[in-house]
Amino acid sequence: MNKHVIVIGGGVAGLEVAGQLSNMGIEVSLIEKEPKTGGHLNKWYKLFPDRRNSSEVQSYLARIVHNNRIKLLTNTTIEKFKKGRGHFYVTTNNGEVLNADAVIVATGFDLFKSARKEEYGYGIYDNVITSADLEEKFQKGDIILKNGAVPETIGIIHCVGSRDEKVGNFYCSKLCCVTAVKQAIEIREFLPDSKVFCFYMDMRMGGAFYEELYREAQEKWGVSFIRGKVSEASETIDNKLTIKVEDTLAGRPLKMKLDMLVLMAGMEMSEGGVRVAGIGGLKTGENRFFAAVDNHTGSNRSNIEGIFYAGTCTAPMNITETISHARAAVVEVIDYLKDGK
Amino acid sequence: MIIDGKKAVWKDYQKEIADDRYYYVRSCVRQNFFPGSETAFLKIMREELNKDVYEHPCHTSCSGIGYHSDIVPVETTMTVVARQFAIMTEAGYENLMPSCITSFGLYTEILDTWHHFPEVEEKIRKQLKKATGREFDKPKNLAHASDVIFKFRKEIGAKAKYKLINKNTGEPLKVVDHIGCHYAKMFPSKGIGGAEYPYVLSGMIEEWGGQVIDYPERRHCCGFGFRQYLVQANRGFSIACSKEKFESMKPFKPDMIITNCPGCPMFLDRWQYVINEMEGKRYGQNGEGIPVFTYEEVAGLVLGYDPWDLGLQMHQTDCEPVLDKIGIDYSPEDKYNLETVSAFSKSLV
Amino acid sequence: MASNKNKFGFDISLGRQINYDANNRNIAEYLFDKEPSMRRCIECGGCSATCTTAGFTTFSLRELMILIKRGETDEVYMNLKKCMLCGKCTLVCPRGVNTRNIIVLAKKAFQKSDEYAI
Amino acid sequence: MQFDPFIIPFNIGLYFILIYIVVRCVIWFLDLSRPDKLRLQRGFFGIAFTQSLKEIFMESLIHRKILKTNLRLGYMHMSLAFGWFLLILFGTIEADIFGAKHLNAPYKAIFFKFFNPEHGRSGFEAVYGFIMDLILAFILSGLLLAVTKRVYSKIVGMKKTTKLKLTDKIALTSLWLIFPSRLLAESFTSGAYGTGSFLTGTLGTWLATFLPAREMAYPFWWLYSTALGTFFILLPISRYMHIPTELFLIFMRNSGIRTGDKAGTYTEVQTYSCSSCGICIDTCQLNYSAGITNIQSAYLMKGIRNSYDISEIADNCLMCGRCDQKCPVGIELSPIRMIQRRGSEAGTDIRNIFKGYLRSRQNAITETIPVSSNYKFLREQDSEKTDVLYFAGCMTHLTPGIKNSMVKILDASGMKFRFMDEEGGVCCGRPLMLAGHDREARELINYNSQMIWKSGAHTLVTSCPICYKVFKESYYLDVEVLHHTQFIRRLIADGYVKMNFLRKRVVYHSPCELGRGSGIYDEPREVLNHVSRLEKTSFEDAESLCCGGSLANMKISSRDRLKISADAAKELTRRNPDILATACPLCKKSFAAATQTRVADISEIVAEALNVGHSKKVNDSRSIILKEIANI
Repeated sequence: MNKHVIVIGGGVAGLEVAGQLSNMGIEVSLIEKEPKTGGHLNKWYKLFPDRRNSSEVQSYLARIVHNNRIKLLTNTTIEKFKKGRGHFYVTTNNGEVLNADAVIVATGFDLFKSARKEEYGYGIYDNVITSADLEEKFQKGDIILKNGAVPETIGIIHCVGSRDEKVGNFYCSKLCCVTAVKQAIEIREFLPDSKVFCFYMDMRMGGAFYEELYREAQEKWGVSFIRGKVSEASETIDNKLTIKVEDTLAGRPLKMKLDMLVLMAGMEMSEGGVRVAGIGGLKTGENRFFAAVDNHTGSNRSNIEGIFYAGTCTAPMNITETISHARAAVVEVIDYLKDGK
Repeated sequence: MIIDGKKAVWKDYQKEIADDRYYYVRSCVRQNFFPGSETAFLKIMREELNKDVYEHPCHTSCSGIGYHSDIVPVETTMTVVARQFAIMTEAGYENLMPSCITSFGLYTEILDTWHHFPEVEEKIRKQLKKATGREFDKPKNLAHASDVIFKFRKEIGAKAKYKLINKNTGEPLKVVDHIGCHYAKMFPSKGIGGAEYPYVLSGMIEEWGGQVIDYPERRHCCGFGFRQYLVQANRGFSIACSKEKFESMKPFKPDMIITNCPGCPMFLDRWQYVINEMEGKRYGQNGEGIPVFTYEEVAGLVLGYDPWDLGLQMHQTDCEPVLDKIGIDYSPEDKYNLETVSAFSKSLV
Repeated sequence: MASNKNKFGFDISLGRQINYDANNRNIAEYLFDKEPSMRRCIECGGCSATCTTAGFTTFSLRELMILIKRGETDEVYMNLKKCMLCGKCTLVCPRGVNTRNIIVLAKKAFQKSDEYAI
Repeated sequence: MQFDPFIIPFNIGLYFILIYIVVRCVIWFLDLSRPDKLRLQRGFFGIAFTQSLKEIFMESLIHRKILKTNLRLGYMHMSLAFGWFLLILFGTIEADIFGAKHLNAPYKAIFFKFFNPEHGRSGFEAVYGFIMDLILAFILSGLLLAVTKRVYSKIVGMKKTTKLKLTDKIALTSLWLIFPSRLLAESFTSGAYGTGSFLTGTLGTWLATFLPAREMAYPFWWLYSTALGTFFILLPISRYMHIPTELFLIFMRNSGIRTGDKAGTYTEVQTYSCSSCGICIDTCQLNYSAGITNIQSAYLMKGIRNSYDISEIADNCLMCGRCDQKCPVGIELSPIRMIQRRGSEAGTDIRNIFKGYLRSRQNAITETIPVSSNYKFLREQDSEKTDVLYFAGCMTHLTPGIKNSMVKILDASGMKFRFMDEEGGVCCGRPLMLAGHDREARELINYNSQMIWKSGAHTLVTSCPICYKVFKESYYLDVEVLHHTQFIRRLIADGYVKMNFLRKRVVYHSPCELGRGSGIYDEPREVLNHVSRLEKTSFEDAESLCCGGSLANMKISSRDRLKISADAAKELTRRNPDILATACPLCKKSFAAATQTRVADISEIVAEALNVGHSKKVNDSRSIILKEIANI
């Protein structure tokens, strides 16, 4: 098939789509705004639930780019977008105009900017970090406080930026719970003398083997789970953090001191995605993610014929789901290229 | 603490404050609590900053205490507030500057309600017309008096006779700022610096040489809480709130507390006395209490006003330790001399 | 110093807040050590729902276990004794927590600790 | 003068142990309660004496029970015990007949060969020597098994063997050395003098061909004597104390002394009578299903003897009673365990070896000051008058099928009955007792007794064997207590209910508390036989397995419970029955989770088989008939 498809976004979904299409002999241009492909995964240490090293999946994705004749455009964003008679004309920031038969949007997600939850003091208190910061610490292998000391008590706050009307996000990011459990275990592995507390609203262990991981965290790693939304954090005179939460199952407010606070930042529609939606006239939902035409049978199809979605630009997904969704997008594109015109 | 992070937050919460021609609305309770504050404020505004501040003898309580105590229905409160607006309109002013935090919060809340529900505004207009025959324009600018002082903090700083610095050690005084709950907790965007890290008093403290103390219970209510205090049986909650704050700030060894609300200085001041009576506990250094000031009092002190003219003798927790630290010249024997005080008040009329 | 409540007509209220750092969690540590299955509790309340004793009085093993874990043990001891040890809770627990042993051990721990010894 | 220095170790050991045992027996006797003293005196001078002698012969020497359970293990024990006994007996006779004097000091018999090396040449002497050699060979064959058992326990048909402490190891080594050293000593002596029978003679002659037999013999006589002496000295602090203690135990038991619920001489004698044979380990389901191998009764006994902290051991037991049934010494293992549970936590391990010679007793119950009631919240309740009172029990509320079936059966019987705990009742108290909390249990017992008494019922029926046992044994009730299997059997027998026959193949699992615990085996089987095709399993009556659900175990994890349930269910359903029947809600719940076979309580099967249209009509004389049934 002598066709050309543009894939916007070089994260997990974009790479998978590009690889699969390229394997089928379709010419693919992959546009990535960063200098490097791989997306958020590059910063991740291990993956839940089996705590496999993320580099294994990274290298799987890297091989796609190397093995195929994919035209890779890094440091590239989209400036203009035009549709005309079954053809798409995409102008990049470098002034290049690409001509394609179909477009796949795989702009992914941005992590919720935790500073927006001012009461937790991210960016203000020395030892409040996000889940992403913690992954970087894991990669470096040193879980230390700002003053270089080793933390003894670490609190993990679930649902930061998710299920929170106050920041405009009604939805559940669905992966933060299991990430919290995974990170709690990893903290305990790195720091066997530490105590880890997870503050959750609900434990949403919906995926395969998530519940088992949760159980392991409790039983083997002694992680404490306290049900309640942390309302505020403050820095104490000895440079610790004191948090207030209701222990809803005890029915009593609780306060405790922690050395470090990890915020489980939720997933939001990426800024790049918002731009693409604006430029391309693509519909977004109330949750600001791209709205597919049919949530059940057409979650890859956009409101514009010939433009398809892949991955977390439509909703929070884990890597397994992202790759499945990307492969589904490939089927949609092939169908479209065969019959659509 | 990462100060740059705080500054970034402060940047997000800027607010427009009118330059001149203020319609000043006094607080109903402050004149009993700390009568020198509003007097000093007017003196600073008019004489130091040469601003046009108008006040009208017919303005009443905004009924906020009644509203927050679940005694006065919201429509009544709105009509009372509408009358304040009408008086302002009649006097030809547009910039409303309440002295009270609860009033400020209430005005903000009512204006926001009217914004979202114009039909309510219409109804109130009709009611006001029917009851008093008055009509009103909504204020163009609504700023709390402390916002205005914040706006002119540099000007005041430039004229300052004293700085919030310990003259013996040269160290800045450690100052706890306490913001009234109704200032920004309901509408964070209406407060300078927002609700989490309010900057309105911190800005003054920094400008006048002090060091701001950020302690864990900084968000906590002073304990006034209207219903909590008004019913005697509930006062245990009220005092427990203040105690929680004192316990939390104590390790930071604060030299003074500064507030911008009518109730807060009252309760932070008086409860220190009561706690000491009940439990024999004091929270300041050398077995003293922590002196509590209003921002107007602090501005007056900085400008070199006589402490007794500012009404500091009305404080139950002695403020002399701070006066001594700053090196303010005062005469201890005149503390309760009514003649000198009344002379100051008369000088303003 | 004696309370001066009468002087003012009120007293300083004691909060209900759990001060986690100030609490002693020796009993929880003892239980975690002797009956590690306690760690698996997800506070579902199955135990309290089936409880024989709960048919007669206020008694919630779920709540008592939480309070023990938080170190709020003052009210736990007197409540623990209400248990009849019938074992229904162990049978219904979805996480296989050995609830009966926890109660027996907790009673023992309370008796051992100086604070609660009779 | 027949004396040689090498006999000194033996003599020291022998006289030490004889004096020690006598002193200890006297102390034990003095420590008995007055009634038990009388019992023992009566037993010693009555018929029980011959019975005891017979038992000592059968059990302590022949080891009949072990032989019945495990032939090879029994042979091992028998060869050592009975063989040694014969050796001593024949040796003494030999010394008395052939020695220089009659009535000799014991060492003369033991070391007869040394002092009479020329003995055994004449015909009669040779025959006698042959017998002695035969006995020695008998012992040695057992010893060979014992050594192999240590190294590889499966040889004697056992999966696990007991783990030993140091003194036990030394004692064991000296025991093992006794007979080989005797063999070699006698052989060398025989070789040197050309005497000895088929064993010592042959071996001696052969050894003498390449070794200086006369010189070699002497060190082995020393070794023989030292081994004996060491063994005797270590006896009180090793498990071999069971050899003398068991004799005392047999007399006590045959005099009618029982364990009871408090520690005393009898429990102490029992703990010392345990030979650590390991049969309890082998029979324990915690061992072979869940791989828990350190809590069995042998370890409990050892722990008590050595004053270890055994609270973990004491609490980690299903109390199924299988080991009680199997114990060859007849130790009342479960009651002793219960005493341990009731007692306070034990002290420290004994580090000073000499303390082992002193007495070690089970911890006495810590007398807590009876603080105010734990169950004040239980309000007094009025009870409606009735004839039959049905108490489902806590667990039955988790198996509603059972209580619904019972209600159906009771309704069909036309009897006037009341459901005592329809809305959930007060626990019977046995779970508390099983945890050692007797005082608390007594409170619940009193409360329930009041309820039962007020109801005016003459029959109390319960569905739960745990409740049944405690109603029967620990309540002082003037009503007849029946398990529902007994009650149903009576209803059928007296025609109160008519049954259809279910064409179902059923196997019956006898619940521990009902079967071994309360001795009720026949009624459940008769009921099942009446309504279905009851088939036999390999685990009938006292051999019955535990379902794993037992409340008595405070420690076991739910996973291990499931392993036990699964193994037991697998064994019971080996021939693919239609129904695995039981008579206990806990057994039902345990098995239901562990097998695909349908698990049903007898009451459920009966309710299914109930011929509803055909029950006796209710009449006014009913309660009179019932009173007759109840025999009150």
